[in-house]
Amino acid sequence: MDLNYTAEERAFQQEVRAFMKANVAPEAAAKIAVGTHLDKADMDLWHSRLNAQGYLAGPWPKEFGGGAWSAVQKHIFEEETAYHNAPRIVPFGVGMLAPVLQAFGSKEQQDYYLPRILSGEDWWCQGYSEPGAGSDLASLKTRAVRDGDHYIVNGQKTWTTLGQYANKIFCLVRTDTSVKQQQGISFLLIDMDTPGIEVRPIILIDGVHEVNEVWFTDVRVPVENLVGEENKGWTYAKYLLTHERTGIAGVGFCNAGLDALKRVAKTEMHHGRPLIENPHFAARLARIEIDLMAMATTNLRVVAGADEGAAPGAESSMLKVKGSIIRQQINDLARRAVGPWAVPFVSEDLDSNLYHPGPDYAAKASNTYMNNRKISIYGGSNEVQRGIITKAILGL
Amino acid sequence: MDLNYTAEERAFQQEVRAFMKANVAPEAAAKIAVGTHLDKADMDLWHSRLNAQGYLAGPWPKEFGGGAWSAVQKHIFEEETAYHNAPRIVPFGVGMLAPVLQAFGSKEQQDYYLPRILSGEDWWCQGYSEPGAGSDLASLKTRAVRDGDHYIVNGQKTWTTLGQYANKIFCLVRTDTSVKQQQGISFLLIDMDTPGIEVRPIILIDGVHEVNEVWFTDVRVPVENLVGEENKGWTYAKYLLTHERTGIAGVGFCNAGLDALKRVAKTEMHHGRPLIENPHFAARLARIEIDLMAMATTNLRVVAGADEGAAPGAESSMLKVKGSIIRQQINDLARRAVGPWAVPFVSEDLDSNLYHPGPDYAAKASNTYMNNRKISIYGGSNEVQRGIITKAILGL
Amino acid sequence: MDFNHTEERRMLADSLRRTLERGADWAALAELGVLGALFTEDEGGFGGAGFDLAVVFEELGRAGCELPVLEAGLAGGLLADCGKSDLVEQVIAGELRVTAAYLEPGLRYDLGPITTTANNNTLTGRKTVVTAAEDSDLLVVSALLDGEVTLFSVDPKAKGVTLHTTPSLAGGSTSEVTLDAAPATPLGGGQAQLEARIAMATLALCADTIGTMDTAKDMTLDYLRTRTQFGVPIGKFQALQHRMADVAIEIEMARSAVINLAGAINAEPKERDRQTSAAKNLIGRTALLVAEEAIQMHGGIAMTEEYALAPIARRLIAADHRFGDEDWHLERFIRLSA
Amino acid sequence: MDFNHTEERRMLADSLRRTLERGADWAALAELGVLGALFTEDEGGFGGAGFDLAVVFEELGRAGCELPVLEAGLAGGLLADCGKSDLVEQVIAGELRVTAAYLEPGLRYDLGPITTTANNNTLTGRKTVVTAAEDSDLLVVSALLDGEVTLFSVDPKAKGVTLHTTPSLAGGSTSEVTLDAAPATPLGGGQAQLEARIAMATLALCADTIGTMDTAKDMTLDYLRTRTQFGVPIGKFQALQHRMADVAIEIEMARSAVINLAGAINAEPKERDRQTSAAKNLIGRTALLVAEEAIQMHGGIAMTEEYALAPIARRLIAADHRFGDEDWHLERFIRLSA
Repeated sequence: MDLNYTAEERAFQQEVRAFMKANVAPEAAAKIAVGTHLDKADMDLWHSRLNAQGYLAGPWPKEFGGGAWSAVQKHIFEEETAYHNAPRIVPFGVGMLAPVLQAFGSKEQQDYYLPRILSGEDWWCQGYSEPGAGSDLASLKTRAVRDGDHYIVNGQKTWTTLGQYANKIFCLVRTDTSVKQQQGISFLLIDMDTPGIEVRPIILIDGVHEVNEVWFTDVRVPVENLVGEENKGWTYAKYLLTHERTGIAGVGFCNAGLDALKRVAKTEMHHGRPLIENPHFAARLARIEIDLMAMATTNLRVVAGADEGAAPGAESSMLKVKGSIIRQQINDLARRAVGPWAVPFVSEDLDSNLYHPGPDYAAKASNTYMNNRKISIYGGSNEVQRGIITKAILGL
Repeated sequence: MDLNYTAEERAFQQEVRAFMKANVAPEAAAKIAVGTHLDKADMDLWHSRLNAQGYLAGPWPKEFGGGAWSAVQKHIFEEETAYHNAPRIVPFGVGMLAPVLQAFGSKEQQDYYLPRILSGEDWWCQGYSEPGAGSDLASLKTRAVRDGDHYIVNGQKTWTTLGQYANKIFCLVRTDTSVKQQQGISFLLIDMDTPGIEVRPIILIDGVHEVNEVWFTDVRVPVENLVGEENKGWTYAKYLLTHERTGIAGVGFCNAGLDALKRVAKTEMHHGRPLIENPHFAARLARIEIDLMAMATTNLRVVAGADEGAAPGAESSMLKVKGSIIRQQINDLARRAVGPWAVPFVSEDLDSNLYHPGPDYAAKASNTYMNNRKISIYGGSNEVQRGIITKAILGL
Repeated sequence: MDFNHTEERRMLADSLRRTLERGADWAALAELGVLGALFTEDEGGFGGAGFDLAVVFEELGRAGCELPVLEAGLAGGLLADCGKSDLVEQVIAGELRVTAAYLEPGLRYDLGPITTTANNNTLTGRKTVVTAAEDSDLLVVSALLDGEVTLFSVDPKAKGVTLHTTPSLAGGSTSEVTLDAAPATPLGGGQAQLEARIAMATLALCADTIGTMDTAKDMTLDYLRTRTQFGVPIGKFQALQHRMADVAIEIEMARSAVINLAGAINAEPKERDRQTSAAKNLIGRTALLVAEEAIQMHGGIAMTEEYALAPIARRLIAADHRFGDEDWHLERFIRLSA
Repeated sequence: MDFNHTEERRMLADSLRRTLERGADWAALAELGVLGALFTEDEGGFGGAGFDLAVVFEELGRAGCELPVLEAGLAGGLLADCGKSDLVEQVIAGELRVTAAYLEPGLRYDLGPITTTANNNTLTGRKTVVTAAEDSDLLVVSALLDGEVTLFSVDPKAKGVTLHTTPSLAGGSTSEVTLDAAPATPLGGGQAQLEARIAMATLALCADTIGTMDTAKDMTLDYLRTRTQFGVPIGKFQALQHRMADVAIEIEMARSAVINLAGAINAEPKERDRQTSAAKNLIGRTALLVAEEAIQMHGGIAMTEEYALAPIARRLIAADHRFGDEDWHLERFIRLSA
């Protein structure tokens, strides 16, 4: 039992830390610190800097030019990212499509797409969710019908994050309606410029344009854009869901959020004393910190287990549930901390000409609280996760 | 909208209050104040004093010699009972069997049994629950087979409260196994002296003998002891469950418990100051008090509704759930309040030669906490109540 | 004991509900008598009791109405306290829009110590989170006059008054008001009037939140009945059923807390404030539960601006940030219970 | 980073578990080396690290063992601190039963200010909630000597020592110890040693509680799988499934808190105590949840003394009343985090 990183891991941590210090753009860090959304230029810049350093492909296998990072290395990278208020890597190409192509794509697909992901030439978005499906992802209805060398795609995808920036979308589509739901699904790569695709913004509860609907009307997709075998798409999609989810608890975000919250609570005054000295506030803060200390170690246990070959299946579900709760509690307390300043509610997209009248740290407290209610919903709601735990861990 | 009692109700309240002051035995009140169980003599004494005053039959209809109390009057009586640390009326005869006999019993049964209930000549206990049934009461298996002028009863009842003192038991028994569960059940009155009946104590988690198992082996019960019609027993049992449950929230107990808790918290010291001044303790106390203030009014709303003719069906379920939670929270906080004194764990039945080394108010804190975990289980667990709310109020 | 509203109040509630369903403007509310219901007969209205407020604001919350009725009651009430019956009359008629500016930066939810100061019938200072100031004809402003809190009326369009306005989390608008030797008319009144009227406004907000929670609950129940997942309506999932049962229970408890407060709103200040804090604390806890459960049970759709739950959820959260939050009131309840 | 226990610790845990399943007495534990595992090599043992305690006590809790191993570690550790290696040797061999008497009435969970006073090698005062004193050969007692907290050994059978013994909520026995000029031998040592050993004992109790929670959870899962209601195993009811999922999650978090504490138990006092308070607070909250949910999901059967859950549930509740409860540790965590 040893709770410390190995010498190699500490060296890696130092290297990442030095990179972060030298490369995180102060403007982006300032936005992240207060919860302002990044714009495309911020994300592109970070993507290219990470790529130049080789970090973008860090988790990729060596045969694809990656760094074959261990789960601990990935964890360290995520930790440092959050600690330095660095941007998150936009995950759809690098972290989601690439592993699928590496495992199931053809040599041609790998050779063509993987370099373009790293270079940023392609910006991928994800076409999984559909309006009627929700947690029941496999009930998807978007059809792809073979027509010579093409599939003809019709249907609608939703919750397509940052789809407004994407030139490519990977989609789950139904290619066989005669079989059970999970069968008959295929994994298609689609060019967003193809005629018949329409992207419509969805404005979220904090007034921000972050996700989209994507409509497909007779969209012709070349058959060579099929990944793996027809009707096996569900297997490929599940591969991602049961694999490599060590970052799911969001410990880094929680640590950064809690640090920021403490600074706010030392500044805000309550009955003439710093808020952090108020016993009721301090009790809320302390309970969250104690929970977070325990969750961080739980996360490390799963990370270390992954490096020993244990597949973090249902343990990921535990981290997802508890991680989302703690993160949302931090957001909740951050909103409480700013008191009446939580009332002015300025959305950077809808009210871009307005500024929040309170202190900088208060500007996005309500927005972030409202926006992050999504964490316990997306990627399999906490209810779905509890169902997984029930079956896989409790055996009920 | 008027939150005050009417002049008549206030007069009744004054009358009950005067009665309590004059009649509650100080020894019994002292036991109740600290959570010690009453013995049979305490209960018998209270029964006879209530009967002498006419309060025992207070809620009964006038034609049976009762006072035809309104729901508000019943509520006032329960409030004063709790406030004065008076014993609760043992409900099985007066409050449970009597209304069934009054509604469904024969003239002979009414004439014979009702006076004996009031006089205390008969001590009734309840034979509803069975070991395998739990919340699924209707799955009961105790059989009663007709044999000439008798039923032959075989089976087992459990959770029979104070059955060790009873000379009579009213039972739900299965008289027809060929029909659906709720049908085929009959309501039988059985003499505890009948050969073939065995009462076995169940010792509870706080070491107290409060409930029993009752075993029936070829017990012969005269057919005239059937209440109402054969196979209609479920209807009679349900009549009680959907009727007259305004006291279910236990507001009186909660008020008395909270008052006692405040006195303890003013006496116990924490870091050299009265515990009640500790902000964390005070916060727990205040939240419970605020909840209780709201529950008390919710209870009154249901009580007042009952007097206007509204049948408090699923509203009773809300009161049961919230009432049990608040009462258990008070017990929990009372246990916390006594600190290390909660560790010495003396059961009056198992360790009757021992006394608790701490202050009087600490002697039963753990026992009461453990014992009252039952409140959210018995009489339809909180899970069953939520199911009722789901169907009857939410329409899901 | 009687938990039924009077016939008059029930009728007002019914017609207010119907009017709001059609979409009401300020004139319609005034015409309906909603503004008059906020004031006693002595003040020129025909209501003004705790249960008048409870009935009116529950409907406004249920409909998600963003018109500044609460502000009319609060600022208008202060005008009434100062004997400005002519102005109150205009408020009731819907002709004069008023709001109160009493909160200052750095004080969190405390009413003092304020620093805005009166000098030769001008005010200098800064007031924060002033609801609906932008649309108001008159601000009732608290300021120090010879060291005592005193109320003043200020024309928001006057020189020396600067409004910085943004949307409010609750809906409507909220403003920072900067006063730089702004012309002001002394009204009289002071801390005691302000505290009493804030208690009444807190009751109004609590009642509003009850209506808002009812709507959130009803929308969620509708969604649970119609949304299917894995082939069945999600309302058939027992885990959700039991959570909704708890939501329903807590709303009923909160409703009772508002009844308690409405009955105590004219009690002596200590008891009034103790009941106010009890109700506001419980409302704060319950509104959070209802907002978060409504969003979670809806799932993704609840996160979108397009779906009608978004402003309702924000309104529930925003309520905790006005007139003192859950913890602020818990502390005060503890203090007043000692 | 490595979250696996050493081979030696795993072997000890395995054989301890098997031994406890057969039903172990004090001699069997001593023979197995369980008592030696509580002490470092310097002290005459072969363990004594945080993770030695974690491994041993998790098994003791899992089995519901009521033997006073924790007391041997606490009092024996104090003897070791005072250089009484001959006594420690006897403790490890299982020949000398010891417990510590340090808590006094009226102090709640605080270690001071105590009033028991030493005078000419006698002690006078009152110690409370002393676990297993009845079966002990030697008490390690804290008392004031020239105003300083000092440790003494006291023979519980000596004149001037009165034990008032009752069952403990945790199982086993607990005593009030009255000292009336009771003969005592000064050991040296004082407040710092006491605090360090109490921190270690708190770790032991936390680990014990993890094992106890595991048992409560396993029993509940077994019950959910086998108990049928309305024709199906109650474990098929989704409302219970989701609550059990939360129980399982919280136990894993609490397990991590104990790992954190085991890793920090030899840190400097402030960090050690901060981690101790973090773990004990979380264990307190989690044990309450697990005990209450285990009882509720079992239903009536859980309320009976006959069914095996009763002592387990009591043990979980009792843990919060030793070495400081949830709130006491929350306060200390806040203080030490500032």
